Amino acid sequence: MGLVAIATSKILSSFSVFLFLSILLLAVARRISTNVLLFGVQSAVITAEVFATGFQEKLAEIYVVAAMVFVIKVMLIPRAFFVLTKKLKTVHDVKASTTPTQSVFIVAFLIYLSYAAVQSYGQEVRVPEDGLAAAVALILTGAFLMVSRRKALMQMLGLLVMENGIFLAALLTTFGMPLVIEIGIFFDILVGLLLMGIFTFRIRDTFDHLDVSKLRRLRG
Amino acid sequence: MILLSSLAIPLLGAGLMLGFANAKIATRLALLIGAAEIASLGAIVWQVHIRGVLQEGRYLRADGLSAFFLLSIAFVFGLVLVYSSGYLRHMGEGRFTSARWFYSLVFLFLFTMITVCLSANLGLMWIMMEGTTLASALLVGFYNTEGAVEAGWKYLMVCTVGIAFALFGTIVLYLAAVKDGVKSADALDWLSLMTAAPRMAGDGHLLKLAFVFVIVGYGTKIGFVPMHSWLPDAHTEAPTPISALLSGVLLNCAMYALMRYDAIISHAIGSGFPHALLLIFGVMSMVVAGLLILVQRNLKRLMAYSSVEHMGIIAIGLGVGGPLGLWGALLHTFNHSVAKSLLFFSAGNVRHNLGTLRMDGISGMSRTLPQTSAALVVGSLAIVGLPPFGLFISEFAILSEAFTQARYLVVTLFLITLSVVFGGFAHHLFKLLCGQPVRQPERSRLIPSEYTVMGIAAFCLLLFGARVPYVFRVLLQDAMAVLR
Amino acid sequence: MKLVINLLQALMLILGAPLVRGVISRVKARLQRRRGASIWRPYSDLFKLLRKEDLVPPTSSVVFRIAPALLLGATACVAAFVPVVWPIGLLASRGDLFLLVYFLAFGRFFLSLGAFDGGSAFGGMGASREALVSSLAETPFLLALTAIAILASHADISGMIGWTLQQSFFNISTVHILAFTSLAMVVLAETGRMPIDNPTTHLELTMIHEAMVLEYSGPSLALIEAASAVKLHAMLALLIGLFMPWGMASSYSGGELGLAFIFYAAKVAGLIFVLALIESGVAKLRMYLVPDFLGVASALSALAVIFTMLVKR
Amino acid sequence: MGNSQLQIGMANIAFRSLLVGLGIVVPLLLMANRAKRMRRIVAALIAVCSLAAAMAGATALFQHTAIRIELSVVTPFPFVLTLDQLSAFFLLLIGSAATPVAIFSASYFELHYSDQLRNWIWGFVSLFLLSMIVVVTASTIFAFLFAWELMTLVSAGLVLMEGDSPERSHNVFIYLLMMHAGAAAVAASFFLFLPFSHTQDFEGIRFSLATVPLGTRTAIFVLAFAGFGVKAGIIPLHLWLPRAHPIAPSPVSALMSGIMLKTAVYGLVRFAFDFLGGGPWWSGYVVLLIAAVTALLGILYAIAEHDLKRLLAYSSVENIGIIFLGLGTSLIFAAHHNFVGAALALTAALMHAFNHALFKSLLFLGAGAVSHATHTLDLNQLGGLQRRMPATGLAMLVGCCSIAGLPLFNGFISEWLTFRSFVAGSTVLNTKTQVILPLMVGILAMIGGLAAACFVKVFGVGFLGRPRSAGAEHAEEAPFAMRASLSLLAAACVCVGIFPGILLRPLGLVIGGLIPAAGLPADIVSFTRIIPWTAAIVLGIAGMAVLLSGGKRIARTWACGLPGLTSRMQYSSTGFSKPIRFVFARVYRPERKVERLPADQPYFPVSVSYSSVRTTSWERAIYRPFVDLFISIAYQLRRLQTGNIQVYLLYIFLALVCLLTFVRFER
Repeated sequence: MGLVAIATSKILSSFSVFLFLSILLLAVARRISTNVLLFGVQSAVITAEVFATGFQEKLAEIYVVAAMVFVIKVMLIPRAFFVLTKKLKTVHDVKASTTPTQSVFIVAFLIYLSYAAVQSYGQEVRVPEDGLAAAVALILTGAFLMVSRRKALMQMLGLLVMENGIFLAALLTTFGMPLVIEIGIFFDILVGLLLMGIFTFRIRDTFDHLDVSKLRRLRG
Repeated sequence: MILLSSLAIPLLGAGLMLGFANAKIATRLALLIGAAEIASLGAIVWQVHIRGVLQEGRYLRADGLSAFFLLSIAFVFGLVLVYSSGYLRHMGEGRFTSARWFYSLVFLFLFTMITVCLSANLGLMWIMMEGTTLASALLVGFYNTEGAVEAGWKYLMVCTVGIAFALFGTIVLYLAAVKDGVKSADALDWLSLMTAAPRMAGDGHLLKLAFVFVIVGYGTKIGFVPMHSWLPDAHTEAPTPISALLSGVLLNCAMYALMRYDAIISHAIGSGFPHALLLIFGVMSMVVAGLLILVQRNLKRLMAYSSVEHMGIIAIGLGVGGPLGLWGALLHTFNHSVAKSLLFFSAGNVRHNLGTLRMDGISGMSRTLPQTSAALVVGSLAIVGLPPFGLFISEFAILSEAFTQARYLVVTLFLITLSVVFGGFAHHLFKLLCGQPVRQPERSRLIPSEYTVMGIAAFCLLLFGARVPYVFRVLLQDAMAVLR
Repeated sequence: MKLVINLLQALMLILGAPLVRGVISRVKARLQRRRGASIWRPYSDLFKLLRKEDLVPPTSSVVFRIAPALLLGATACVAAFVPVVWPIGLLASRGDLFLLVYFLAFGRFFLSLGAFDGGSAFGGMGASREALVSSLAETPFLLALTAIAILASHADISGMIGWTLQQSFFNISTVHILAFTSLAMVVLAETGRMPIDNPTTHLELTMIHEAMVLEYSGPSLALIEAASAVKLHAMLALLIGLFMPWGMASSYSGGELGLAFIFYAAKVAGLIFVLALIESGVAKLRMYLVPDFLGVASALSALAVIFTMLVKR
Repeated sequence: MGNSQLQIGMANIAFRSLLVGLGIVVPLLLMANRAKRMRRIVAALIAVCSLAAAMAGATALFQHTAIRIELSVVTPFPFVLTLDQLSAFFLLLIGSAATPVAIFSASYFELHYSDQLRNWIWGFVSLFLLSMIVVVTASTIFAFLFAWELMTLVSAGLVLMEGDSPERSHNVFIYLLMMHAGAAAVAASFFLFLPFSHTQDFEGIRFSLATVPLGTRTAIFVLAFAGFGVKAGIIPLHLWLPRAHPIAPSPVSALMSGIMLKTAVYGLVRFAFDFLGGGPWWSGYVVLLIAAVTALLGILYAIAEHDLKRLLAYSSVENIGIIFLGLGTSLIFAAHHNFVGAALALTAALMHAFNHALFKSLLFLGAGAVSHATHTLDLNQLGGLQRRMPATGLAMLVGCCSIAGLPLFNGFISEWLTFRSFVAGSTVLNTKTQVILPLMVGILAMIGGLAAACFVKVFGVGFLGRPRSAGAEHAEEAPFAMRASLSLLAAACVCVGIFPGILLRPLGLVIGGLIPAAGLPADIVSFTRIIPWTAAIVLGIAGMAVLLSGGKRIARTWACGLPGLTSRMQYSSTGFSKPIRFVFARVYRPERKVERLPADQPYFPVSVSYSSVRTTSWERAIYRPFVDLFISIAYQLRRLQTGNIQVYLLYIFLALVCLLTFVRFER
């Protein structure tokens, strides 16, 4: 079984690199479908990381979590997105309010920021710093996506990326919360996405566009 | 058992309602279920008062604090239910917009909020808090108009993002607890956290981190400035009973969650840091909202901002702490929800009868809608904190505590804002009530259901202005005892 | 005994008043190279008026009737405050400067009301001008008296006079000079003499006091005339008492009292002469120059008050 | 001793019963709405309660043991009423002014308002009285503030009873807003004691004084002065007064001007003398200065008015100024430890408060009677009322004499006391005081002169001469109840004016309680004894003269030989005040407009219209900029609420980042 062990250690040492990569790609990606794909990949990396942790720490319930992550975030959600885009018959552009170059630089800065942020906390919670940094970077990038992409769908995606980050942070620092809670959280995410889907339809029907920055009737 | 029943009733009710297409029957049924729910909540409060703490499994617990909030939920919910029985009298059978959908979503909403108050586990509390957003988002977008959809989307997104931070804060707290040797199974249980708090003093800045995330997260739900942006939109576009529920119950639930966290952190590292944050957010919310009240044009929006302002007042009460401050803050949550419901109800009547909420389009209401105007006046006098109404008492308590602790900056801003808010309300009210009426209402007098709820609310405000009833005094004592 | 003397000097002040008027007009006449009427003329005027019947405007009310009587009463009350030959007036030992000034105001108040009750244009005009003059004259009047009162550390008239009596004529202070000047100016304004008001005119553009009494006739007019005469006399007596009281009797002996009376007569004569000089020498001020005149008086009196501080050191 | 016990008992019973009596009015009205008899009962009840208040005050005034009523069992915060001597004095004031007002209202309201409205008004009036009584007797912070706010609310409600035209509601709005701000200041000045007293009871506050640092004391004094100053209407905080008082129903204006303003005086005395024992050394001078400005400008504004009630409102400003002159002087004396002088000045202030309560209620009620008879309050429309409503006219004459400060009327006594305290200032061993106080004599003298002129105008133009309008032409005497209450008040004015002792002696007791080791100087007391003598002289001679002047004959007024003297030829109110307005043009900065028609031939005009409006406005000078500032800030904030959800999210993230950096660097 040495092979698995080696794989595990490799994953644990290198998954953050993949995550940073996915983030940078998210920054430049112009098509919604690309973004969704990248999100799927990202989730896959996280799934692998979860498995690895579970294997290393010999925690049975983490496998369950990993399975859920895989099913929901790698398979279900991306597919749901594709269906949604098809049904909404919307143009595929994400309507970024920053040029790809700016986005890349911003995201790079965010990554640096997250390193700076976790430096102090890293040693005292005894986890690999770049892992934690990756988690924080995910959160920040998610926020960045929500603020800078004007398509409703992209905001949902940004939220999901953020959630990935939070989940990852939880996993790294505490090897996951109690199972019941995790399940509840996942449930919430699913329902939330469902509702957002409904609202995207309503927005499309009432305004026949999906540009959230144009929803400015209520102000002051 | 009784806890479970109080959760089961609304849940089953929500399911059951969908089966009844006929609006009349649905309304009757809803009233029935509501009565049962209120009864069971009352039973819980009674039990808590007798036996102290009720525990149900690992995840449900009711103590003095939850009892107090359950009582106010039950009260406001009862008012809302009766009011909406009249409010929905002419609502068509749309795809989602129909009496049965309305009621089933309302019960779902109620279920999540009650669970928030009953959950012993912070994780569960978070889940249910997110649940409240999800359950009420559809209600906010209920009318499916442009404004409703926009408001619903903003509500959903903003709150979900905020709540996500609260989750992160919860995780950090969990981490700190686990680090300091709390069993990971109990590391989210509020009681064990409270007992373990003194041990966690070592991880001061982890806890601070946790609290920052939590206050931003739940603060979004509470409507602290600058996270309040969703609040006016949602309150304005939602159906009136829902607006009342949002600002009368939901905000209080979020405040309740924040209180729980605040208690833990204060036990661990002393109340200096969390209370400072509470004061900052409280004063900010109060001042900003108070000023914004001056320049509102929409009646419900005005009231929404006043909700923000009052959440600020409550936060200040918690922030100054002390026996009187806490007492005032808790009492204020109740007073505010009653007064605000009264105001929203009258605003609902205004929209029904005059077909608009834009205040520049309304005048001479005191002639055309005498009863509604009376309700509006009473509610406004109460909400700006004048005697002989309840909010005067709670604000008096908070102020005197703040002065006793010589927090002069806070009280200065507090008093100035009170005057500004008073000016705003008086200005708008005079424009609404005085002068010559522009358009005739469809019905100048109230229907019995509205009459009853408004009467009850007004009477309750008056009563609390003169004297806090025995039940409440006891409950307040229990609640404060829990937080100490 | 004491009471009798006090009563006597009060009566003397009141009954001698028309004589003073007569003398003034006589002296003025002489200064203007006229022979002038007899000095007893005012008495006969009064009796004539008293014998006539009272003409009352149809619009007037009871106020029109009682106003002159109250005016006379108040003025007589003032007269009772002012000592003549004996430093302690009938009420002077307790009645203080404020009461004195305010009784004058009392009379003026009712006279103005009476003027209004005539229902013509003149009464109101006179009342309005009188209101301006008097409200501006109050300040210097009271301030000047206050200055003396502060020096004497007595607020009652006889106390003030008693204090001045103890001073010798030669170490009289700047305060006295300032106060006297302003008080003299005030007296001119109060009693409606030149240059504030012309007691002899009947040209409505210029008159103040005469405009107010225009509607009055017969006994009412007599009362008013008598009152103004008493007022003038009392004012002169007040000036004398406050600023040149030397020679007043210090015991009840008849000789001393007689001497004091002669002194008093001399002083009054002097003042009358000065007054007559002014009246025939000075032209009447335009209405809106009166505030400046009284402003000067106020400034002087204020200075007097301020200087008391230095004097008391 | 037993006697005093008995008296305490009586006062106690009277006090409690009047509280109950006023309390049950509203329930009564709710029980029997629309029933005429019930309203009669209510009116009687209110009158009796006011009388009881006067009684209770009068008896408690002589007792050194205070009466306590504890209601804390009901309320969430301690709610205690204490009837010590100061409170007793003001209770007496309220009672003696409110009784006639109640009698007057009994007929006024019946004649002027619809059934439903009447019930509201009676209810509000009772609550108004109750709240004012509680204000002057409260002895805990909670009780005071509760009643204080209630007083404002109820009075505003009463003003709105008259109608809700836009400008009226705007005036009420200004009233409410300023009152609220003032109440906030008052509340703050109370609460500032808390860190040191740790109790909300006045007793505790009193005892904690020693521990209060100087800075806090100063803050407390300034806040209290501002807060109560708003209620009292000192310039420049007077903005609401000439707006709110004239538009209320006349009896309510009487209550507001006569009594409500005095609660502010009470509050300031309570703070300055009872709690703080005389504020910082400069406080007296500040109060004196502001009071002088207030009185002078107040009377100047009053003289320029020709609407009777607005004029009376401005003259209230003036009288408040006179009261505060006394207070300021007393503070100055206290600061120099000259307690006799302080007692004298405080006596003057309190006495003037009482007198003003009497004659201002009298004048406002008279104005009510006039408007009832003539349906106008514009002096230029009145005239000749003395013949048509002799009783009312006589009462008004007494009121005018009193407020003008003529001897033999009560107004003079208090002004005289003020004068005397100024003169006494020369005995203080302090250069500032020796100069400033005596000079104040001049200021007050001018104020007195102007006041006399102002009220000559009121009575002369309003009641004498020929009627200037049909309304005045056909005026009829007021109904009995009105006349009765008017003559009651007039009698009180004359009585106090001729026998000041009846008020001075009890006042001495009150002052003794506030300023230790001080009685009134001897010559003051002796002085008051000669007033009756002077009265005898004046009236005796006047009476003789009237008897002496024999028969009269009615003859047409001389019109320079022209026929037909019309009422339009009389001097109008505007004309009367013209010279004074001319002299004080700097104060008014009048904007004159003369229109001649037809314009082309100015020397043979058909009609000439003249108008002159005051352009100086405190509102524009002070309040507008202040309000505009708030509004503009609000609009700036409004712009932050862009409506773009991405910006909203950004706000959240920014808030988070700020806090995180804060935590990062705070460790």
